[in-house]
Amino acid sequence: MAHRWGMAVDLDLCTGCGACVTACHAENNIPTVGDLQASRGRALHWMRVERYIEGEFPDVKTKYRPVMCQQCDAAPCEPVCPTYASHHNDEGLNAQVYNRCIGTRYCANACPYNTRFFEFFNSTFEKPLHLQLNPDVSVREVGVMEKCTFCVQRITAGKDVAAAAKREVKDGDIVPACAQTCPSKAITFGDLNDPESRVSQLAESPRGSKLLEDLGTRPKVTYLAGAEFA
Amino acid sequence: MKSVYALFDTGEAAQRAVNSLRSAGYGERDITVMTAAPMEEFEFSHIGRHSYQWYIACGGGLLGLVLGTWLTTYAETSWPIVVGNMPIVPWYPNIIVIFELTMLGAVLSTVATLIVTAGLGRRTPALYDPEVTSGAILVGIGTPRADGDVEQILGAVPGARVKTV
Amino acid sequence: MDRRTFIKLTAVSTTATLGGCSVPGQQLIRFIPEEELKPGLAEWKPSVCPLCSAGCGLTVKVMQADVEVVKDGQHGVVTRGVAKKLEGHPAHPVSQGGLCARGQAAIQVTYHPDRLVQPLIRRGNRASGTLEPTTWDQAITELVAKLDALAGNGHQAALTILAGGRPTLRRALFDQFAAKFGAAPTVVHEVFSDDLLRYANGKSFGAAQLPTYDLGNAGFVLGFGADFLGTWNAPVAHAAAYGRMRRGRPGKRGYFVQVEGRMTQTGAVADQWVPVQPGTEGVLALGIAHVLLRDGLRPATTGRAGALIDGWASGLPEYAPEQVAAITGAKAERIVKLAHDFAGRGPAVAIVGGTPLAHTNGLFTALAVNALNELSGVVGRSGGVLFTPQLALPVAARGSLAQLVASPPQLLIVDGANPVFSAPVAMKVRDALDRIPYIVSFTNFLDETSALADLVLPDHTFLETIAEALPESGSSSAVISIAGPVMTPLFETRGAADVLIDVAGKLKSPLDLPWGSYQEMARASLAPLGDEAWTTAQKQSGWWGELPAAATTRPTAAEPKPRPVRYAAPTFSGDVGDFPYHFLPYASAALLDGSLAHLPWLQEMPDPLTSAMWSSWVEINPKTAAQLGVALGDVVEVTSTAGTLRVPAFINPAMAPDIIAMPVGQGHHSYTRYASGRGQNPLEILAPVAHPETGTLAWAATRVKVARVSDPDGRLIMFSALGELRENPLEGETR
Amino acid sequence: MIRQDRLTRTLLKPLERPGVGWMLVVGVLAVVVAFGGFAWSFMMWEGFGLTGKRWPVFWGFLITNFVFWIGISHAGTLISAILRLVNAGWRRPVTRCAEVITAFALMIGGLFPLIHLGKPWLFFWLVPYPNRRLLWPNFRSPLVWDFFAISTYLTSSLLFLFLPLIPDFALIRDQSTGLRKTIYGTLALGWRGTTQQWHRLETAMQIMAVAIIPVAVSVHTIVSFDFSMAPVPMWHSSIFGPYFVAGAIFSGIAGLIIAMAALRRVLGLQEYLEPIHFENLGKLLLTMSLLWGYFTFNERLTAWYGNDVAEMNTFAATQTGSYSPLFWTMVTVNFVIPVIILSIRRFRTITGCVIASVGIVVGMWLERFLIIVPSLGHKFLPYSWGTYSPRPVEIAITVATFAAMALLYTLFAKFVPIISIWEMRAGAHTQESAPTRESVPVDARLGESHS
Repeated sequence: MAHRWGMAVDLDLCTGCGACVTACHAENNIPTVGDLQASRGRALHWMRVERYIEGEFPDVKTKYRPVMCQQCDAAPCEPVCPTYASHHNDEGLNAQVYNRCIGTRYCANACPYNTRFFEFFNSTFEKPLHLQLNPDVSVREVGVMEKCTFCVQRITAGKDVAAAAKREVKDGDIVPACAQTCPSKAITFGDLNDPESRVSQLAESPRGSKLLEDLGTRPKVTYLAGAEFA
Repeated sequence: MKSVYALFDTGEAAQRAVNSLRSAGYGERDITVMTAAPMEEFEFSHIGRHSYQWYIACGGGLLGLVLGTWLTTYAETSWPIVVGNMPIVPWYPNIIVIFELTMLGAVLSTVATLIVTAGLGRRTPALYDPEVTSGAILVGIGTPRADGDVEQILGAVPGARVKTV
Repeated sequence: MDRRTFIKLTAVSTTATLGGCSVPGQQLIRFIPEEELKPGLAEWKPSVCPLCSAGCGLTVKVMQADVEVVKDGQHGVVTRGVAKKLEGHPAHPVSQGGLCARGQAAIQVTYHPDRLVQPLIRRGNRASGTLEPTTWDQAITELVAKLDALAGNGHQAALTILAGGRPTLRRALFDQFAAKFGAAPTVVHEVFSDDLLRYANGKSFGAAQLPTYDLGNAGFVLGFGADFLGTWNAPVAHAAAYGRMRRGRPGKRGYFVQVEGRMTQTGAVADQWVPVQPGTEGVLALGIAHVLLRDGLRPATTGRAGALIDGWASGLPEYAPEQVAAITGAKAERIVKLAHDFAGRGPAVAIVGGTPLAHTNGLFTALAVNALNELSGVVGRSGGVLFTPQLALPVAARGSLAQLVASPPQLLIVDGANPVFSAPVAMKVRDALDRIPYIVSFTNFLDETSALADLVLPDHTFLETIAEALPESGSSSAVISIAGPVMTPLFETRGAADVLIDVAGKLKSPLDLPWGSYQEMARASLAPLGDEAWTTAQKQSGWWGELPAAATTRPTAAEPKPRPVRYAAPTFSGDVGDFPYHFLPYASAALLDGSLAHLPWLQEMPDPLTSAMWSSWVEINPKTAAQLGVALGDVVEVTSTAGTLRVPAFINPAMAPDIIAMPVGQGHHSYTRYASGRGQNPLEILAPVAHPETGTLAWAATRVKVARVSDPDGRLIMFSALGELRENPLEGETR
Repeated sequence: MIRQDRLTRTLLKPLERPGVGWMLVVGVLAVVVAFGGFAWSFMMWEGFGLTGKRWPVFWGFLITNFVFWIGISHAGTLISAILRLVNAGWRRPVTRCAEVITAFALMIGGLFPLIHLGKPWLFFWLVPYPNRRLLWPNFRSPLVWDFFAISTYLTSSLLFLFLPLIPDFALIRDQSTGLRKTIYGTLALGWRGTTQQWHRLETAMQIMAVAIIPVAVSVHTIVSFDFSMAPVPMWHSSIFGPYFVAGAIFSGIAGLIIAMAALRRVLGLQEYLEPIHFENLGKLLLTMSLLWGYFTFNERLTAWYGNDVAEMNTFAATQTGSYSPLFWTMVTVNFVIPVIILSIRRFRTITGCVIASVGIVVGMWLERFLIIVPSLGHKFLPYSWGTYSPRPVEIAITVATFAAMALLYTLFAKFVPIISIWEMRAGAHTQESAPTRESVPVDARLGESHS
């Protein structure tokens, strides 16, 4: 039975520490663009921690929400791509084929979550920083879109390992970088087609909701509400 | 056999010439009239009005439609990729492409028909006079009958400048 | 990276990207030569995160790579295992499989383009001279000569070792060296030092160390300004426990209240956020204690901690809710409600740390909270305050930075400390260093202090040598984080500890250090834990478990004469009239105290609150900003008794109107290409107010005034254009 | 015949050896265009980051120009097609200079989808060409629709422009010698002017006119699909199709009026481009201006009344927020001023029309900018909002396109009679000669009865 990868983020556990953000950079060869380009809005953060402050002092409430590609089942980013660089693979991931992308940036406009980023320049890794690059992930060249892949390289690796051991992929075998590093374990990853997996159970939780659900994008990331559901 | 023609300055004169050629037994096919612009208000301008251009255009359109339908469905099925939860052959988007190709078909076939039926693109044939484009009206017979009285018939019309080539 | 590798990478990822995409997948792969496709094989090795004193255990992903090496002038390319990614070690009691943003970036220390790759020696004097490359032999000869010179004319005490904050075996080795040589007490400097809390805990509980909070089993957590999920103490361990506290126990969700003047990253996730006047947190704690005693919610205690509070025995008459409300600014009924929740939702634990203890009355605050914990009955209990048993090590006497400045030594050995940046400018550390004839620095980077050194000895990074830390807290059982090298050194660097041992042996009168190498020393230190200890540690990034009594130490303060303390309003440098605002420097979520400002990932990580990258800023409450006519990004001038800064402003609703807050971390003058000349350092305008008891810096005891200077100058770089929200009727709303 | 000779003379005059002034103009324009080209190459070399694009506003000036120029292109072919079908006699002097605008505006506009690509050198992946890997473009993508629509429209517009040129080429052929004769002779395709040829030509033009109107409408509708297909606040709206088409014709006519006024002045065509033409186009422009106002109002009203949070954010940003100056400028120059000028007969002079048109061209450019940027900058998650401001390369390229338009137009007018001589003659006939011949059938004057 085909997998259907999904994620659950428990907003009651997120402490806004940003570990997931850095872990994502480390895992996926995401370049740092430097202050000038950052000031021009070219910083690449596949994973970001949104924070919203409501109310006025002294009655202030702050909320953190980690946002990454929601891997929508009805993804607006896919059909608009003229070259199929952005398409749906049969495990439900929004695959992005870098060497097929010609940089119309249409997908990024169509994405309601703004989780897609563009390589405005050829990324540079001052030596010896290049030694840290993850060989399982391509370094994107100038002019292509990129985004969270649910660490697809880890998914493939996980399946290889399971295959080598002649067994099915177990829940928890595969963990994306953000989920692995999260100190408070706010992020859960797994197979939504496996009713036993923690992620599918969390997806059923009464605390659960999808981001911008009413847009009909059918995201595969579930957000679990915080305090209000004590 | 040399072709004969006369140049006239007014439509009336040309019309008279055409009429007398007719009465001399020359038919639509034999008579050639050239003007610098359409002169709808004169009868002679109706020579060779009839054409199948509209039908051919529609045919071209149909061709485009078929081509468009084939192209889209073939391309989409030859390598089925799912995007945005849409069907592999999504008709709404395809209709747009099909429509454009239909219109393109119609337009191209029209132009093709024009070039062929109007005999464009050939080397300039014998029967022509540069004065035509500057306003003179040419009435002539490509291949006169042996008993060549065409000069007289045309010459009979006042203001006719008869020439043979 | 050459084209070939690039293609390889592309290829691999394309397979990855299209892994699931059956037929089309193969079609697309035709972009790349098939033979280029080979998956990377990884090996995982344990290590220890070096970036803060928490001592998280790591597991490091190691893969083969072509490394350009330079060995004695010879260039070459060698294929060898290099570290690729750090993860928290799942078995390690402190990291518990998690890792903070800073820990993730630690790997960039090893691969930093501006790393020092060979010893530097100063030619000429400090003013005009330059640091030039030299060989290790020369460097060590030089150092030995200097030490011999001191020893020669009996000035051993004119040697001082200046170290950073981490308690490690390496530190112990340095102490040994100092002791054996007869040097002056080692000076340990940290800007955000917790010594005051250690001191207070010594008085209250007889354990002069940072506590471990068993949040996982707590029902009610009351935080006093401690950013324990962000930058304070052992954030990863705290976060893991916090997770269990919130969602770890089916049907029971722990409740969390945070008390502070400016909302920290931790305060942001509290169920209730209770702002109080800076420096009055202790009063609130006692107010709650008062209600607990008054309403008989908790049995009165006669413990050591309570005894230190004036009026404890008589039920704290001076801390009735109304009085407390008057002092703290929190509503009386809210205090009562808090007290009842505190008692009702137990086990309830109070956490104090950071800013509240950085006021002049910090000791009172600490003792007050300690007393509250004692009253709560959670000291040493599940869901409460624990003290991690500590491995006994020979510890030398400690000196203070102030003493160092007052009487500069002849020879200074700096190891992992950068006081020129991380001490208030007003302490004049720099002048003191200028008066020191000779300075030696063990370091990876040329920071402000090393830049003044005469001899710079490039150290291995944590991945290239034994990585170790002695976690002071974060675990109920004793932990020694230690692991062997993960990869062979990239450059001609040497481990500081080994260099020191080497030097000790080369001296005219050699010091009899009992080990031939750092590794021997490390093994020896673990010996008391049994023969297996070392090998176990090598496998799992550390040793943890029951410490044999012989090997245990409980750092205690001098037995306190129980002189009860009472609340005294904090005093400040600069009076309210001229300097209307509290100045609150705080440890930056990404850059900590600035020691991490050289790591690009952290520089570009959006700040949790402001989303700022590559910049520094001051936070101003909207009301105050309105009064001052300051908008987001405007440049403001912050003036204290000690100096003036010009910084972009960030408008922060989550702080009191009379507070001006600013992150420490930027403002480096010399600290690699990524940090140098970027932003401002609040320590430059901090008044050098010290705690009378410990001599540590009271960094919240400075007042400032603020004036608008100009429109935005573009120095405040934000990932999110939060500023745009202001123009909008629907601020902050989402669908 | 004197009149015709004078007609020929005046209309062929511009084709004579160019003067210094013309050289100068062409030179200057060429330099500006060249600079734009340089800017683009520099951008490709250095990386797309030279533009002001940023997260999350990934489209800006370049796409604005794309929509704008495609819009301008709706002046010519569409207008002249409609006028041909309804057989408005006053169209005769206007059609060709209109159709030329279409051709060139399309070429320029069609360039932008390439310029704005991250990897322009791979633009051909948008084209459905047969290939071994079966890598066809994605026919679900509006950008691919664009490719089909624009190429169809461009092809038919060029042919639509060329066919009526044939008789005029023949005329020049007969009146010139040497190289000119050969060149124009070739272009004339051996045109003789036989009655058959005239009938075929006119029928062909009729068919083209019928075919090209739906194509033109589809083209700008599809351009609007580029936006309305995406779930972006204020984009995802069914009104966009007609809104864009109306706007396109609107800006197109404005562009046409400016071009005509220029030709009239520069080439001394006062006699043929008469006030009546501007008067009529002015009326048309007024209609479009009202139509545009109507659409804009509808679009805004539905957004405001629907009160969807995300849409209201964008709405507020344009109405009262940082984009409001641009927005209200647009409303003024697109609606207020044109309506005032054009609805008052006394103001509907050539000058009046030109003033209104210049305002409208600016206003319509702003409209496209205001459709694209504020929406992208105010999507659903406020944390990810952003702003956009252009950087030098984009500005250089934008300026260059206007220069390119002027340049191409100047060159065209130099080598081709900008007013269709034979159509003017055809018009002249019907005006002077009364129907005298009893032999003339009733339907002979069909379609030639008009004001």
